[in-house]
Amino acid sequence: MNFLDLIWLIPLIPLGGAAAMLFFGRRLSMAAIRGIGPGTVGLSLLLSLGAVAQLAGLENKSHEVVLYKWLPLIGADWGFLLDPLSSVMILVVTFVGFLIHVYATGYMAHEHGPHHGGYYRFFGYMNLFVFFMLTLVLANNYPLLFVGWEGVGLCSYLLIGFYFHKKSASDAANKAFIVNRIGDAGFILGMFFLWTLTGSLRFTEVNEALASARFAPEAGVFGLLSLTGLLLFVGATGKSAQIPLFVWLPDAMEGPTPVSALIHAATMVTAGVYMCARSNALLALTPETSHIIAAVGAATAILAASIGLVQNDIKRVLAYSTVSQLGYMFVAVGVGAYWAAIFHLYTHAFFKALLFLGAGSVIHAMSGEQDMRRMGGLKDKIPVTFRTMFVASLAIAGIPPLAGFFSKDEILWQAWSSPLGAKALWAAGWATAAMTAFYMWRLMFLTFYGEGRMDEHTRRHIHESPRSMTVPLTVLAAGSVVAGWIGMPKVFGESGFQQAFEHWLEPVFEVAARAMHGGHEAAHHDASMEWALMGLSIGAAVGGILIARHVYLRLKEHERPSGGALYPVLYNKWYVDEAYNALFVEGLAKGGGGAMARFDAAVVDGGVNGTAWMTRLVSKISIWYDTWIVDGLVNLGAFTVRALSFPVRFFQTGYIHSYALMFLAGVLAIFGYYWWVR
Amino acid sequence: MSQYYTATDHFVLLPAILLALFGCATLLFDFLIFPEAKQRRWLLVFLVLGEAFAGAAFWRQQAFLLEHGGNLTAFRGALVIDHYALFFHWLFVAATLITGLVSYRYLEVRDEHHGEYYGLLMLAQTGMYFLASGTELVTLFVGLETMAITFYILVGFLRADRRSNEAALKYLILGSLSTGFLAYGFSVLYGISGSTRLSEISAAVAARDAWDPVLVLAVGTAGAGLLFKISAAPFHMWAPDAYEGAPTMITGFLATASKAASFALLLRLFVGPLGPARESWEPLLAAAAVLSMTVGNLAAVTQTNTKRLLAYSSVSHAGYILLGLIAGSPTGIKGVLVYLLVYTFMTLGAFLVLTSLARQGIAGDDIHDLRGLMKRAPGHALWMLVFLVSLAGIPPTAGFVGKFFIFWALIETGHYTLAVIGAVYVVVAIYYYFRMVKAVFVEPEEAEAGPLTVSLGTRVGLAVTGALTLAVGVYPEPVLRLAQMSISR
Amino acid sequence: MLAPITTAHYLVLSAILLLIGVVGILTRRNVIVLMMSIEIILNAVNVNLIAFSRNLDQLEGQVFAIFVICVAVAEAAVGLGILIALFRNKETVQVDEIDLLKW
Amino acid sequence: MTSNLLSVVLFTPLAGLLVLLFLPREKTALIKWCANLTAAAGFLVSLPLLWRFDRAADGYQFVEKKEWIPSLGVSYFIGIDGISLLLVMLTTAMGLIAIFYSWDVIKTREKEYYAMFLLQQTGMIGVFVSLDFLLFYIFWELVLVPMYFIIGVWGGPRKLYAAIKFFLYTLAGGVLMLLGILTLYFQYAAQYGRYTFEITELMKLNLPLGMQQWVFWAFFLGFAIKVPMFPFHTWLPDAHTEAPTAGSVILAAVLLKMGTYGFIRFSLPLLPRASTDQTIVTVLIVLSLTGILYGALVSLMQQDWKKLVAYSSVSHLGFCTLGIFALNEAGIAGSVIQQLNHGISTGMLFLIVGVIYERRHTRMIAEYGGLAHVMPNYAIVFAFAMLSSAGLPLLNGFVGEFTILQGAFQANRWWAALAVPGVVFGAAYLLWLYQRTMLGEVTQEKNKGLPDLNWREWAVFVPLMLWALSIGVYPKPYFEILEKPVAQIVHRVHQASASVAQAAEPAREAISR
Amino acid sequence: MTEAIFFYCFAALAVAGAILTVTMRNAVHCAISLIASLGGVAGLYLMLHAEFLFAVQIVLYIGGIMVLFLFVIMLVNLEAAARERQFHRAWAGGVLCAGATGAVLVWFWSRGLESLRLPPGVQPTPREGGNVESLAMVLFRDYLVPFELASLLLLVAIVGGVVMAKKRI
Repeated sequence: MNFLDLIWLIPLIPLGGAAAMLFFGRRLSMAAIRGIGPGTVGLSLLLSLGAVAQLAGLENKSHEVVLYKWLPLIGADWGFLLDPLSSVMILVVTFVGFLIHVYATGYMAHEHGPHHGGYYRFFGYMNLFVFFMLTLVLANNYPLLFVGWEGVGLCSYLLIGFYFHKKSASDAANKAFIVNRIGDAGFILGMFFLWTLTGSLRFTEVNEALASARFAPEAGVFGLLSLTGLLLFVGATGKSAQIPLFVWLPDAMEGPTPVSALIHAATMVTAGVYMCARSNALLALTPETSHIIAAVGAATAILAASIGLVQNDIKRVLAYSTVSQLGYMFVAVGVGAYWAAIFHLYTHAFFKALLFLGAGSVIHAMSGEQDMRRMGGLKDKIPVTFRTMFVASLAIAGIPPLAGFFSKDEILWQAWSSPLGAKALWAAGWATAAMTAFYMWRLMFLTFYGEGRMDEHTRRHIHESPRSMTVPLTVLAAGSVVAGWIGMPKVFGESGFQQAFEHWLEPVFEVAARAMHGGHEAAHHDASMEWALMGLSIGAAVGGILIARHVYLRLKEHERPSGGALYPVLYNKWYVDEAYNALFVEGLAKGGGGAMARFDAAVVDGGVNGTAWMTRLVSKISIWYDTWIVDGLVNLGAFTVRALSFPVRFFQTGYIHSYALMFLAGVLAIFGYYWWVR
Repeated sequence: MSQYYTATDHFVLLPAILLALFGCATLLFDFLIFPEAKQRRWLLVFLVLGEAFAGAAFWRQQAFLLEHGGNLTAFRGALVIDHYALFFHWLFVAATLITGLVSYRYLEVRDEHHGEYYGLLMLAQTGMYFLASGTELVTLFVGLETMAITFYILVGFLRADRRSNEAALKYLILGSLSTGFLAYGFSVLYGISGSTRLSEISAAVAARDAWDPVLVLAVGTAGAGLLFKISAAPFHMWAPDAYEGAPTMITGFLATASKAASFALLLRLFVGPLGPARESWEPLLAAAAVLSMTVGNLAAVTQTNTKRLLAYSSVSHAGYILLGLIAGSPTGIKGVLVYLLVYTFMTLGAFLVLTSLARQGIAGDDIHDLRGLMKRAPGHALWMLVFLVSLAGIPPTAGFVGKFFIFWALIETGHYTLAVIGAVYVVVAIYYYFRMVKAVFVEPEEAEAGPLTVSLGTRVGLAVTGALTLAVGVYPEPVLRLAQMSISR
Repeated sequence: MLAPITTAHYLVLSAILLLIGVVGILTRRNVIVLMMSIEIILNAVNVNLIAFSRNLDQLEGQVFAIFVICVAVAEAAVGLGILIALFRNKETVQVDEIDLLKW
Repeated sequence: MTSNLLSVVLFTPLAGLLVLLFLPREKTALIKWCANLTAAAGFLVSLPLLWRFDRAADGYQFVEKKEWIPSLGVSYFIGIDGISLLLVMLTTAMGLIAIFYSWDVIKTREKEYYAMFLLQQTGMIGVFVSLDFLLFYIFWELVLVPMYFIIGVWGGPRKLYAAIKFFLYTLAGGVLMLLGILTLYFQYAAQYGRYTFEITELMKLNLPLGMQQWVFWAFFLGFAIKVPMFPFHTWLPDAHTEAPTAGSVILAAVLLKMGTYGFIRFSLPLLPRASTDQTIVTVLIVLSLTGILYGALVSLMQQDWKKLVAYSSVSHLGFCTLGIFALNEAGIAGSVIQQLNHGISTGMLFLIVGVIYERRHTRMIAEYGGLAHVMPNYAIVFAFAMLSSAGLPLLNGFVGEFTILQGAFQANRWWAALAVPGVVFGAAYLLWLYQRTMLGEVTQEKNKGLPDLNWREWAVFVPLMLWALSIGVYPKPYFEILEKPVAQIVHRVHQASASVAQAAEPAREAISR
Repeated sequence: MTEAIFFYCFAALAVAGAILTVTMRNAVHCAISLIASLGGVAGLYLMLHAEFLFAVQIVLYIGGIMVLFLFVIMLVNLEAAARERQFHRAWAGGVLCAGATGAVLVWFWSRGLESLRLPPGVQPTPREGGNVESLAMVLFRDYLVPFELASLLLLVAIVGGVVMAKKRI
């Protein structure tokens, strides 16, 4: 059976599930939904495995299936491309997706009920998401990728706003969608540029064109290619929550925890990274843009991590951690280590999904409590959750030999050594690593160690989650341990297995590699330096953990360092939202005058609503213009006609005299005219 | 004797004779045998017969012309029968018939139903006959006066109604004033040409410079008189008052037949003898046309009396028709004829609907009287819609065809500005016509509104005018042919 | 001493008469006087016509004048009739009191 | 093709109207049946056009030509190409839906109501099939009257103001357009010695640029007011807001398209040099872009649900005109498809407003909130319509917008760059509307226990949703239908401008030397 | 010479009568002075060798119309009217306007006179049968139509007078 020609089924199966549940969900039994939801994803997983296995058999390592022409004028087909890159992505998506679906069957159980059809709705959306995500990663051209891109955005909108009766939820949903739209604007323009430059939007053709001699690397100049790359990256910043568009992700935690795990940690948010990796041939030609990407990535990483240090909402900590890890990936992209970016994406999928699911399990146990300050001492009460999260925390902190260590270390090393790299980038990465270790273990200690700080009622109800939830945790934990072993640094010795990941992806990035050849080789001569850096990063991780342990385990509440002036800054997320407020709201409020009051509602929270507020102010003005100028003129015309009507009629006095006078005036006018002309 | 009254003369004059005879017969029989108002309906028979015979006579003339081509002059060039004249004759026949047929119910309601009415209608038509066919100043003058005086009487026919008296008086005095000026102009024309025949006058005029002072005197005074008759601004002041006071159907007759006849004369003069002087009078007429459209449309916008409203609108229509004459090209003249034709039918129709609104002691000429007409009489309402839409000049109704020609002629002759002005005023016109539409269809019914006073005549008249208004709009070909034929000499 | 009388004199005279008639119409309030003024105007026209016919040594002008007189007569008759009808309803002959119809 | 299928399509509604007129006004059920059957028939007879239409053929198909007013050179000359085909199908389909929806919405003066609708159907189809300019104009004006009544009689509180405003605006444009038409008419006579209104003939004219520009502006007024383009748009919100639901549906779905269609069918091919003229194109583009952003911004602020949708139309139509005056295949094809999409999506949105209006009799957004709890199906349909209007991929809106943007980008990168924010705002105001009406808790007591969609409403929405989805997923056939005619128009336009360029060439050399 | 004297006398009579007509307070006086004016004009006709018209003027106008006028004046009692203000408020405007018209007329005449080739008093060609008969020839040969039409006009006038004036028809 040839799976390669069936790859179009991989996204379609979940779509079927989604359709089934959204249309007939109300008639389906809970069991049926439990079956369909994860079932369809599992099926896609199997198909993907089969397909990837067969792909390994091909020597050109890429296979396309074109269903039909979709947008003829721009040459966008409804076609799928399976190559190493997309194969990694589909495996991650289907595998993690499958586990999270299984987990959700348990987690969302209480959503089921006659009046509140949340359960089928949830799985419907989730399956729909999987469909779009798979379309995104399997697409063989940018427009189709964009279909998935928008689709996942839609699903994220639907799922963030899942509890739509909560204002905060629907606000967050809107925020997410609109911020993403801003990114998309850049993406669309980027596509058009790419299209005009290369004459196609099909990945293979685009890469060929870029590889051809027509395009020289724009070293030191910011030309069209660089602009194109930048525009695409703008799209990525929207999806992958980078500066300046990251504000939506923390709010997105309004959604159910499995959603956070699947969409806002493992898969969707990494779409930006994937897209940049897809465009590697382009980015390789545009060092300027690459620098910008790396810088933004590093900045985001540090910023988010520092915010993560002090958050008390368990899910928010993880959210900021996600943002910062994404920053990592973009650093990798920026320095041209695309495979490293994908590698980190892949490992991150495991442990971050695990962390979220674990957090979900904790929240489940704490009957909805999310504030870590009211937790503690859960270690024995929910052992499975504890152990799995323990592993995950080690992994994300970068403790060898867990998955996180290898991917993160590779990125750091590339930041240091790649021709596009820079010591500063490395430093940023290193600092982030330390902070990551600290806030993750702060989370662990606050949650699981010490004595419980929750009230009696909750304490009594604490219980381990059902197996439907714990099993996925365990599997993911295992993943977090071993996932990294296929991407070891060459200094660990080279073998088909140890660098399997890099080799597997090579064909995809060879164009890029050719564009900036020599980078890797040059770096690897200096093994000792690599060892040293490795040591430093391990040190950072361990140090972070130990500090966290000291502060949150040894010291009592009051003894803990306040963090001085920095604490409020961090706690208030560097005042970014407030900054947006100040920029868009306060500034305009001065101009906007009294209108301010009306829009308080719209101003409550920063960034996007701020912009929204600004736009509404503008539109307010334009409405005024509409009614008073445009319409005004017309009505003025009508008014003048009416107004003129009366004087004209006023001549009609009803007196024969005035009529005769008018007659004579007419005669005079006639002769006057002649007299005047002659 | 025969040399004074040849067979040709007879053939040409016959319709007028018939009309006059039947008119007198009506008067006579009215005195003799119809003491009761109800019975006087029978006098309609005379009207119909008269028109039938006259029509037959016209038909024979038309047939003759079609056969032999050219045209028939009689009485040493005092009268002429050409397609141009016949076009108007047919118009008059139709207008008079319709007016007569639909009037009786109205007159009975206003209890002023007298036989003289029908007689006068026909005598008025006789006057019009000479206006359309006359080619000699005296004939034209006397014809014009015959028509005018008849109209003074008809306007004042509701003797018990003060508004009617007043209208008649105003119309008479102002009319006479204009007649004075017209006559003065004619006298000057006679002075410079030494003859009253248009052919010789045109020779004399052609011999003179367009800006010759004496010629200017003639054109100025006579022009003023004529513009008065077609109620073009600034000589329109009589129109709204006369229209409002007159019996509604007479208003219709006045607005259509009288206007058409006066235009017949206007064209005969300005295209014929005064043609050579075009450069001097064209700007004047243009000014008058623009002024008419302005005054008519603007004044109508806020008018609440439907008859006055239509009066003002007729002023603006006069402006449009003048535009055709200003363009002067064959298209333009054709446009004038077509416009007059469609204008006649749609205006008559509109007044016809208003007529049926009259109730005991109520003229029914306020815009409120139209309210809820759709409920009271859907048939009337729909026809009214047709007429108003046509008056507004929206396709596919006859009104559009007329405006189309005018605009076409203007653009053809490069009068772009005039065309744009005309176009803009079309929009203004929509505004007030649709105030009536609004009243008819949208606004709620008046509480005390009784049933309409509808008669067989009204139904027939409505059917005819409405059908024609629509038909000409949808398939104007025959009318265009007719118009084409009329201007081909 | 006195210049020979030419048609010009008659034309001027007629102009003056016309003028007076117009003044009458424009200034008097009495309907009857208005009608008389009209008669004056028509007379002015007649003077014109006769003068011309004399000058051209023709008779058409005189004929025309006859018809003008006819018209004047007819107008006077009808006008007076209308006046009576009006007077029956509204006891006035002052034209500026006759203003039911306006605007 | 000598079949007179097209005439059948054109006059079916009229025939139904005649039957309708003879039905007694009391028998409302009978009248409704008559109207619905006629509309259905109208739709069915238009279906054969689809499969008998030859996508490969150049020029017009189903052409019929009969003398009508020979002495003016006016003929009954109809025929369609791909562009008209799509719009005719849209007209028949939306007509059926609108009439069907009105079944138990309109409870007063049904006879007149349906009569007006059928008359309007004929008028609109006529506009799209006429190949004779005067015939076109007649249908164009004919459409006004029924719409005036539909708004003025069955409309909302300020219906009279809205109706007359609609009428005056569009008529003013129309009359000036007529002057433009006559100018062409006369010029043709001057050059070829005979009078005709057939656009196929008029295309042979080559006029000096100056005159083309004047005529273009005359046409522009007619079309731009109808579209409506930015400064002329103010009649639209009023008309839409006051019109009865079905009225707004037809108004949005079909009537506005008459303007854009006019640009494509007449302005571009008949006045190629004017429509490639730099200043004119710039002005048109600037207006379109303004319209896009302006409409979006204004709709952000609306408190009135229906007005919001109305203003969104201004924005969408801005995209259409932008595409047209990109003057390339992608732009024009995209524009036509977007016109179709706008018909479907905005039609749906208006129907959605209508559904809730029938239940609550208010359009104020503040009156609602949390409806998704009460009317889940309604919420789903609304979400669908919203997304298709916001241009989400896989739904119709995206195909049109994306192709238009592509065309604009080809023509000038900045145009696309400036138009793209429109997409963002598009999402913004719709999502915000959705949040305020559907999401959150049910605030108003009155909103509790509103009935969800009934079968008739389902029957109206489902086909539209399917249509939207089909265009989004498989737009190929539409592009195929449009390929030929669009190519011809573009070719014609650029040929003309090229000839001008050649004329200008020597001059440029002279300068360069 | 004598002709001139006569002319000025008649002209003076006509003008004076006319002026009085439009200025007298009592309508009867107006009528009388109108008669005078018409008489003056009649005299001028005589000087212009239009004897027939002279007769018509005297008989028809002065004998017919003026009587009619007087009847009406008697019918509608004018004491009230006579006691009222005679001139319209805006009379000045009227006079001004009329004056302007007159000025214009004279101005144009003065400019155009010579183009009319008006020789001083030529003797009329003596026609056999004198003015009346020759006039009759013209009237009944060339102007037959208007003549017949005029009869119709008068008929209309009669009917109109009756219809308007009679209380109950």
